[in-house]
Amino acid sequence: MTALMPPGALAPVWEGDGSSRIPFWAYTDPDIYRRELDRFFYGRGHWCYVALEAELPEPGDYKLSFVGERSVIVVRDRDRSLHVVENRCAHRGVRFCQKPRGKARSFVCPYHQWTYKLNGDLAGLPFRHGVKKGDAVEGGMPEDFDLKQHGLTKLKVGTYNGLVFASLDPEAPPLTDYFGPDVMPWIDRIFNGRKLTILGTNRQRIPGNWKLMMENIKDPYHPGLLHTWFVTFGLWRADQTSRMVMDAEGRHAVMISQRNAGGEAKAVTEGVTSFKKDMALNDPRLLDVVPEPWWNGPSVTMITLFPTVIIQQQVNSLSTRHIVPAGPDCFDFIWTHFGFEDDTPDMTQRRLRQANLFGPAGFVSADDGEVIEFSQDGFRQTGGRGETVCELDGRGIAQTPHMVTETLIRGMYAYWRRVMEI
Amino acid sequence: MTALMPPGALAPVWEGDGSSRIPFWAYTDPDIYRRELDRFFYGRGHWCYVALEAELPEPGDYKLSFVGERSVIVVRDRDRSLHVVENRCAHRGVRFCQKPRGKARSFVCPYHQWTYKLNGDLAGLPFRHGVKKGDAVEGGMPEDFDLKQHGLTKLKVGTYNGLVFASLDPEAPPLTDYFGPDVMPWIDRIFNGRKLTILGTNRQRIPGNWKLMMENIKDPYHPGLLHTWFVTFGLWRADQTSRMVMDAEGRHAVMISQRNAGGEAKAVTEGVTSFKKDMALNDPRLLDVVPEPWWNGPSVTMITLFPTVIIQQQVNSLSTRHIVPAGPDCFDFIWTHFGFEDDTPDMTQRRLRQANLFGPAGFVSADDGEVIEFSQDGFRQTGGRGETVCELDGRGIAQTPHMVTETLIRGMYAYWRRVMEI
Amino acid sequence: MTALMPPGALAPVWEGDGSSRIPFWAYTDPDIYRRELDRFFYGRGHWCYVALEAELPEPGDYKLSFVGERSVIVVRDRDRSLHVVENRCAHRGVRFCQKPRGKARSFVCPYHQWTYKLNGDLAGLPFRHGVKKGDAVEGGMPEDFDLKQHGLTKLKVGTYNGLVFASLDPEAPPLTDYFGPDVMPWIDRIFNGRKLTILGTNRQRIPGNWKLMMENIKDPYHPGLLHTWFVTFGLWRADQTSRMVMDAEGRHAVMISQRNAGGEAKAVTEGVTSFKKDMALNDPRLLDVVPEPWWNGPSVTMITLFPTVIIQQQVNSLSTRHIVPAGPDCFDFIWTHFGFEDDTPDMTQRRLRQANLFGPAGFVSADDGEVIEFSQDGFRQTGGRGETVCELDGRGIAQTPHMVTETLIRGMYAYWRRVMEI
Amino acid sequence: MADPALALRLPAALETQLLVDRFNAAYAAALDAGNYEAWIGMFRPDCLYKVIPRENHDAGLPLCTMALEGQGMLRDRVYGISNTLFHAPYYQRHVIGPALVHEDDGREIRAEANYAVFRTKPGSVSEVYNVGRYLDRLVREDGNLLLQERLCVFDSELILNSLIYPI
Amino acid sequence: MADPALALRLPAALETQLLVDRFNAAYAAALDAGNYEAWIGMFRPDCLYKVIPRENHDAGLPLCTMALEGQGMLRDRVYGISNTLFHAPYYQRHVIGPALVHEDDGREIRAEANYAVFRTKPGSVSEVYNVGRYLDRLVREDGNLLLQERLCVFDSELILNSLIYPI
Amino acid sequence: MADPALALRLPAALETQLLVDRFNAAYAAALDAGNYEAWIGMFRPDCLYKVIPRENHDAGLPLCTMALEGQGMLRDRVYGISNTLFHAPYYQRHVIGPALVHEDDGREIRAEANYAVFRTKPGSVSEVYNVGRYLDRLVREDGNLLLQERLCVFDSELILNSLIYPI
Ligand code: FES
Ligand code: FES
Ligand code: FES
Ligand SMILES: [Fe+3]
Ligand SMILES: [Fe+3]
Ligand SMILES: [Fe+3]
Repeated sequence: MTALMPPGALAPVWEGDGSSRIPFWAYTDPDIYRRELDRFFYGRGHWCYVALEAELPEPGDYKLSFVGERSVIVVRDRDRSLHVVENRCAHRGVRFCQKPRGKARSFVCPYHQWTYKLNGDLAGLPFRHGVKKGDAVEGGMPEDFDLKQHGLTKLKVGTYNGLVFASLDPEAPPLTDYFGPDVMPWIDRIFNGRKLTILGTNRQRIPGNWKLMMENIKDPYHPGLLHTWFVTFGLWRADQTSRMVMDAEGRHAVMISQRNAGGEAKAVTEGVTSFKKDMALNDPRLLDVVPEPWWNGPSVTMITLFPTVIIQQQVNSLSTRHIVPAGPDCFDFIWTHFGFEDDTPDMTQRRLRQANLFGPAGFVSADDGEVIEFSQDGFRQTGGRGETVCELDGRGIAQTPHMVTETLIRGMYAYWRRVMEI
Repeated sequence: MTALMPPGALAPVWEGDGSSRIPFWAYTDPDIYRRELDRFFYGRGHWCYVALEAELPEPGDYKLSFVGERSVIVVRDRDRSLHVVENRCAHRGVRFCQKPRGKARSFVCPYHQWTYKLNGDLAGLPFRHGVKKGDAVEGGMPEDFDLKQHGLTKLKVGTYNGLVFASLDPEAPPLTDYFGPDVMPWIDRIFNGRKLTILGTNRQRIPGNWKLMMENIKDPYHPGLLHTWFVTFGLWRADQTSRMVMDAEGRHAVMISQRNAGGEAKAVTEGVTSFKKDMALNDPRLLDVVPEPWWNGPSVTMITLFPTVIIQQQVNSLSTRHIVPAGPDCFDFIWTHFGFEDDTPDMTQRRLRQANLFGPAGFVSADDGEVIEFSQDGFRQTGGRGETVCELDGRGIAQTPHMVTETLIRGMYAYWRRVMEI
Repeated sequence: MTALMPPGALAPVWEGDGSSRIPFWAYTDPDIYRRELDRFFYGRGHWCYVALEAELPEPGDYKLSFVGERSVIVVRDRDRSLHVVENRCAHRGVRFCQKPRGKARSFVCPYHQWTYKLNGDLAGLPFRHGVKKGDAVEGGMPEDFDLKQHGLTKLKVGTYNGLVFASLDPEAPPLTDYFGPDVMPWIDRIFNGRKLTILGTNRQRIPGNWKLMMENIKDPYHPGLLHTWFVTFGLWRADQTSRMVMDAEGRHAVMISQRNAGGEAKAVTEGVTSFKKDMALNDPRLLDVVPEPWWNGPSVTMITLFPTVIIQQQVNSLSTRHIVPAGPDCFDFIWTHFGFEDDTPDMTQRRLRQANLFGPAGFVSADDGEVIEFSQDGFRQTGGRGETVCELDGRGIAQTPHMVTETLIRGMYAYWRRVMEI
Repeated sequence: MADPALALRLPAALETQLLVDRFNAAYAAALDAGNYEAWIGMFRPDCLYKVIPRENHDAGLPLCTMALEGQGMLRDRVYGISNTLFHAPYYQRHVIGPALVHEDDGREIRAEANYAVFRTKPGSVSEVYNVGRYLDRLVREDGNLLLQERLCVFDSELILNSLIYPI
Repeated sequence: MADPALALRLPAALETQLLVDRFNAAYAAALDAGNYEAWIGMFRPDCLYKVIPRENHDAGLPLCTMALEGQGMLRDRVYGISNTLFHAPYYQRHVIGPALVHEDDGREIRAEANYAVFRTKPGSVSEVYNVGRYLDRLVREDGNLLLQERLCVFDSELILNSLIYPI
Repeated sequence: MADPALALRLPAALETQLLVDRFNAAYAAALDAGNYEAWIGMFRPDCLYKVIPRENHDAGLPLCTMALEGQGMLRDRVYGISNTLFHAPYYQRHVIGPALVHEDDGREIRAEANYAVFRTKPGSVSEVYNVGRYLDRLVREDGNLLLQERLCVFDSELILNSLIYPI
């Protein structure tokens, strides 16, 4: 591994063994970031989100996706199985696939036409046995050249009821073990095997460290304070019945809550400047919530599957949010909204209307991107010196039956320290 | 401190103990730059310019400014005192204030609504004592959580007749000691307590090292050579009576001179390509100079207050120029032009017309920005190897009764070497 | 020299002593890149392309060019000799010459008017002996100031039949020795002393390592596969008679071939997706090839003169391509197309029409830029871990009488390893 | 492409072109000045306003970045901009090319226009923010035009963090 | 500059302006949609289409980045784009200012217009790609305009790697 | 917004629009070609030309980046560009949207237009340099327009080092 002392930065020394004070350098240091790529995104025992099966209905369908900074191809083979291979030619490294989505019977690198099967095996290459000129043979690959040694990097593929994950670790555990028994029920609640319908994509580039987005969705403290709509209309606020769940490692989490009528309530609205007592929508269709049978109570579940994806149910809006890191201070954030095959046209329209709350322009998520950017600005301006304070509800880590807590963030950083050995 | 050997750069070794040859790496090395931030902009005993009082006339008025790379808020409290606090939330680091100017009664960070007084004290935060549910209390901050430990970074504030400076060093000396007895009279000459009128702002991003701008205004050699208007119209040239003053440390300086009739004069115009013998203005109003009583002689005083500001009187034009460093090879340069409360409309118009000489488009300063950019290009293209030669009028450092000298530059680098320990 | 361990990158250790597998870090590591600048572009015994003499017909004509990252001025003196001097003032480092082409009688740096002869000697500077005031003399340069010590950096100039090269090494060998006896005949074939006519320039910025362009033109394997026009119209394909020539060091090379009728030919078109059996031009003028007497056979010669230039004859199209490196992952690529003084108008028009095949939009070279970009993307996405496989026609290095080989690439990297001591 | 019959309809075509280009200039002026009330006033009560990635539009996927139906939703958006959405303020600058009028039946005009929007944050340089084309249905009302429908189909695959103001 | 006699010729000038601006809008729409057949159809059979660096144009040097003579060569280029030139796909977006009409003799129009082309690669931000001006000779044919000649003289000294599609 | 009475005044409005857009196109062509004599000729002798940061303009502060009164000062600026101001040469490229005409009393026209100026330095890529809007008072003189006043109110808070040529 590389030294952890970048030029001019302070040595990343984390005082004590707690996880309630996160040093700024954890968000700004380029070597820390590289180690995160190696240990989380590419590392032992981790799974990265790459697609929804519904994006690839037919044999031959492929899409480009990312595992960390690596471009990968997710493709459905003739036998309908899914492959995930790295988008990098074994000959001279070309990222050969450039069309973001399409159909393929094989992959041909344009530079010298090395040809790969959909599973990444090298099928053949021009002039491997040279070119006949009269009875002479010119060129060709060496005798000992072995096609099997020159395929594309193959990633292990894990699918679960329509979700597609990939891992560079052939020994990666089953997906269900990776998520763990505390989190799985909440995945099952949405992904119970029914067919999904893709509604579309939104993409944003957020100039902040990728962990800030994980934190944001492990932070039940902010929605009722930052987001006027949540506190005012009772979509998320501290006087609701809620639960904070995490897996045994503390890396994955689910924030679960049930909406209430909103409006004034001393304990949670007094002095909260974002609360707008008399606010009412000019067009209520923006928030025309209709409970769905499968909810079984909760109106919102925010699932963080470390390190790459957030799965959101917020009333009738459903989406996955893919985190694609791009350096210590930037990540791309790709939203895929979906519904279910048996949705009525009305329900589809409802999901689309409620989509106005989310994405880069969303009434309750545009500002998440903003505060993440300003956090990174704050870390940067000190040169990485300083620390955050995540001590709401103490300094410990525990499943928590309410939302007045930063325990999920502490849980994630405790895991982070173990894996990063910091 | 950090090692001073960035990857691939040469070790910054400064031969000898002089200051007349400045190695290029002093302008290009990122670790040198970081040390400059730590020792000058944020360091012991230094003051940084942040505003003019006239920008903040009323209680509650605030503006965003910079100390080095750090965003700070300059705000006037109810008791009319000025505070300078860092624009970074104590909770999770958010640079919370985004509107460049405005009125505030307190500062509320949007993310979780932690609320600060104008002096930076943390006034309170939501759910500090948890949320009552029935007779249970959910969450809240730990018993030992101490508001006093979680305020905004407070900077020491120094004001002098309308100038506002800030320091991260609580022990910073009085402003007048910082500037010293040689420089103070020249500050007093302009800032004698009379009220200022703000005329407006110009901003430019100059792709060069911040010190090059300090040098430029400590360099009496160039104006009569680079700037046609100066040599041709006698605004600044070597046949004038002038004085080069600096403080005891050699960090601050004043270039003082008195205009003459201009025109041909063998000693200072012969062979000077920028001198235009027959040049005359089509519209003389651009240079309709009217001496003001407070001048007491000098028609120009260029004051450099290390490391952040230049105060300029050039005939009837008055301005401060704020240096905001942005890496070793870039800085932002913010001009604030001003006049005096008792200016006649004619005088105001005169100052505005003469403003055509200055700023990013100025007849005698647009080219300063250009040569600074090309200097940095020159340093960069050698990979930081090479040195400048500042030996006009010898290699020593002294108050100097003429302008045929680079002594002020030598003075600044002698100080720089002492503080940087290089 | 600097350490070769950039923060976070793996130590550049090259396994074994071969040159058929190039580690990705050779293309991505900033310290490797800096050493390349020092040892190849600025280093002992190397020559860099800077211009064609035809660009500077008259005394006083100059153009700006680049040697590695250094801006240099190529200028023709009164005696018609050529000088190459670094575009960096000896006083304070200003890159003083900004107009890309022009006429000059001397060079004057605008900042303080230091004046240089066309050969780079410092001719004089203002106030060198101070300024007389009464009988006093103010300022001036020190007694021991020696003009001779403060000229511009002078580069050694080498010209050959219209080609202009420069070297920072005063001991650089004669150009003809540098290119060597195997390569010289192919330079002579085009540059035999006849006068050139400049047709114009094209410039592109290619986001890839500079060596990838050298490789591209040392790679006879790809043209018949990547470029439809080459394989379809028989401009370059493996069933032609061709030769791969290199100098004794393996750094320079020539790829020589003779066009054939094109069309179907099992050995070289079967399974080649870029081959278009039935393709015919709607306007044959695009490829209206007329053999020229001086060809003596070959219809194409691609000459790589390490490290900075490619000289191309492809049927009737002639050009030099100048490589200007800009970091490990980017270079600017400047095409100068030319013809000969005695070209008929028809031939000139023919060269211009065939120019549609080349340059940033060229039918057979736009895609070279693309694959270079995607190669760099591939190297980057692994963090520099991985290697290319250049083993077509074995792992050895030899002059080769056919094009089914990657031997020239292996030759270049064998030389690279010797000089880089890696 | 211009169609053969165009010449005959010239005076009418001139009027239409003037009205549409004027409208787009006024639209840009309103947004770039942050005059959102005026912006709302340029739509019909039952209007449709969508900002949609070209990627979705071309694939026939319905998801938008912003999808507002009727002036009520426009009003809710404007309230969000000024009262509920925390964001760093920024300037917008629209440069819109002359429109391409597809059809004008005397009442409704179908037209499109390419646009580029530049963003300037306080104390920063101007940057390319969002480029694309407007697909419009405009309706004449006493000599004015009002938007029945405006689709902003944008090329810019990555939004620079957030999109707060209308395009 | 507008010339004194302009006022007299106004109706004609209005028609010309409308035709040219319409044409440019349609030209942009065709290219930005990747509709290259339509693009070819906007030229005359014996047309001249050049994309040339301002550097060469100002120096009187003939070399172009793309130089196509006649619809046949345009067709060969389009075939190259779709079948022979390997490249990463990208969106183009043209924003073209109102044209400056220099002359209109009733049959042929000489005009110029400034343009900016923005490039967006899949999953990336939009960037300034190519800016310059069109120098045109347009010919009336049954109420339409067709390009006899279009010179795209571009300022952008460095092309961002490659230039695949027409400007 | 277009005003109700517009329809009635159409022919006049068309003429005004044509004149203003033509004028802006000619203005752009003159500056982008570095033809500063032509630029001076597009102003009235007692003109006012200002390049002012939007920040100052909105705050009612008078400071400009460039503030020239009368053709004499324009001439002094042009002399500065060509003879006294050392700078690296660069290309400018103006893309100006169709103008929004506010008023035309037959003699004087009040109009505004959004613009984007792109800068290209020798051997470099094109970059967004200055974006903003023109606030104009134009006067008819024998069929031509001349600028009585042009305010270039620019958004771009940070000028990319220096601003040498007029906007
Ligand atoms: S690089 Fe892919 S085939 Fe050669
Ligand atoms: S980050 Fe400021 S309140 Fe939480
Ligand atoms: S820097 Fe060149 S003369 Fe001073
Ligand atoms: Fe949120
Ligand atoms: Fe100066
Ligand atoms: Fe090639």
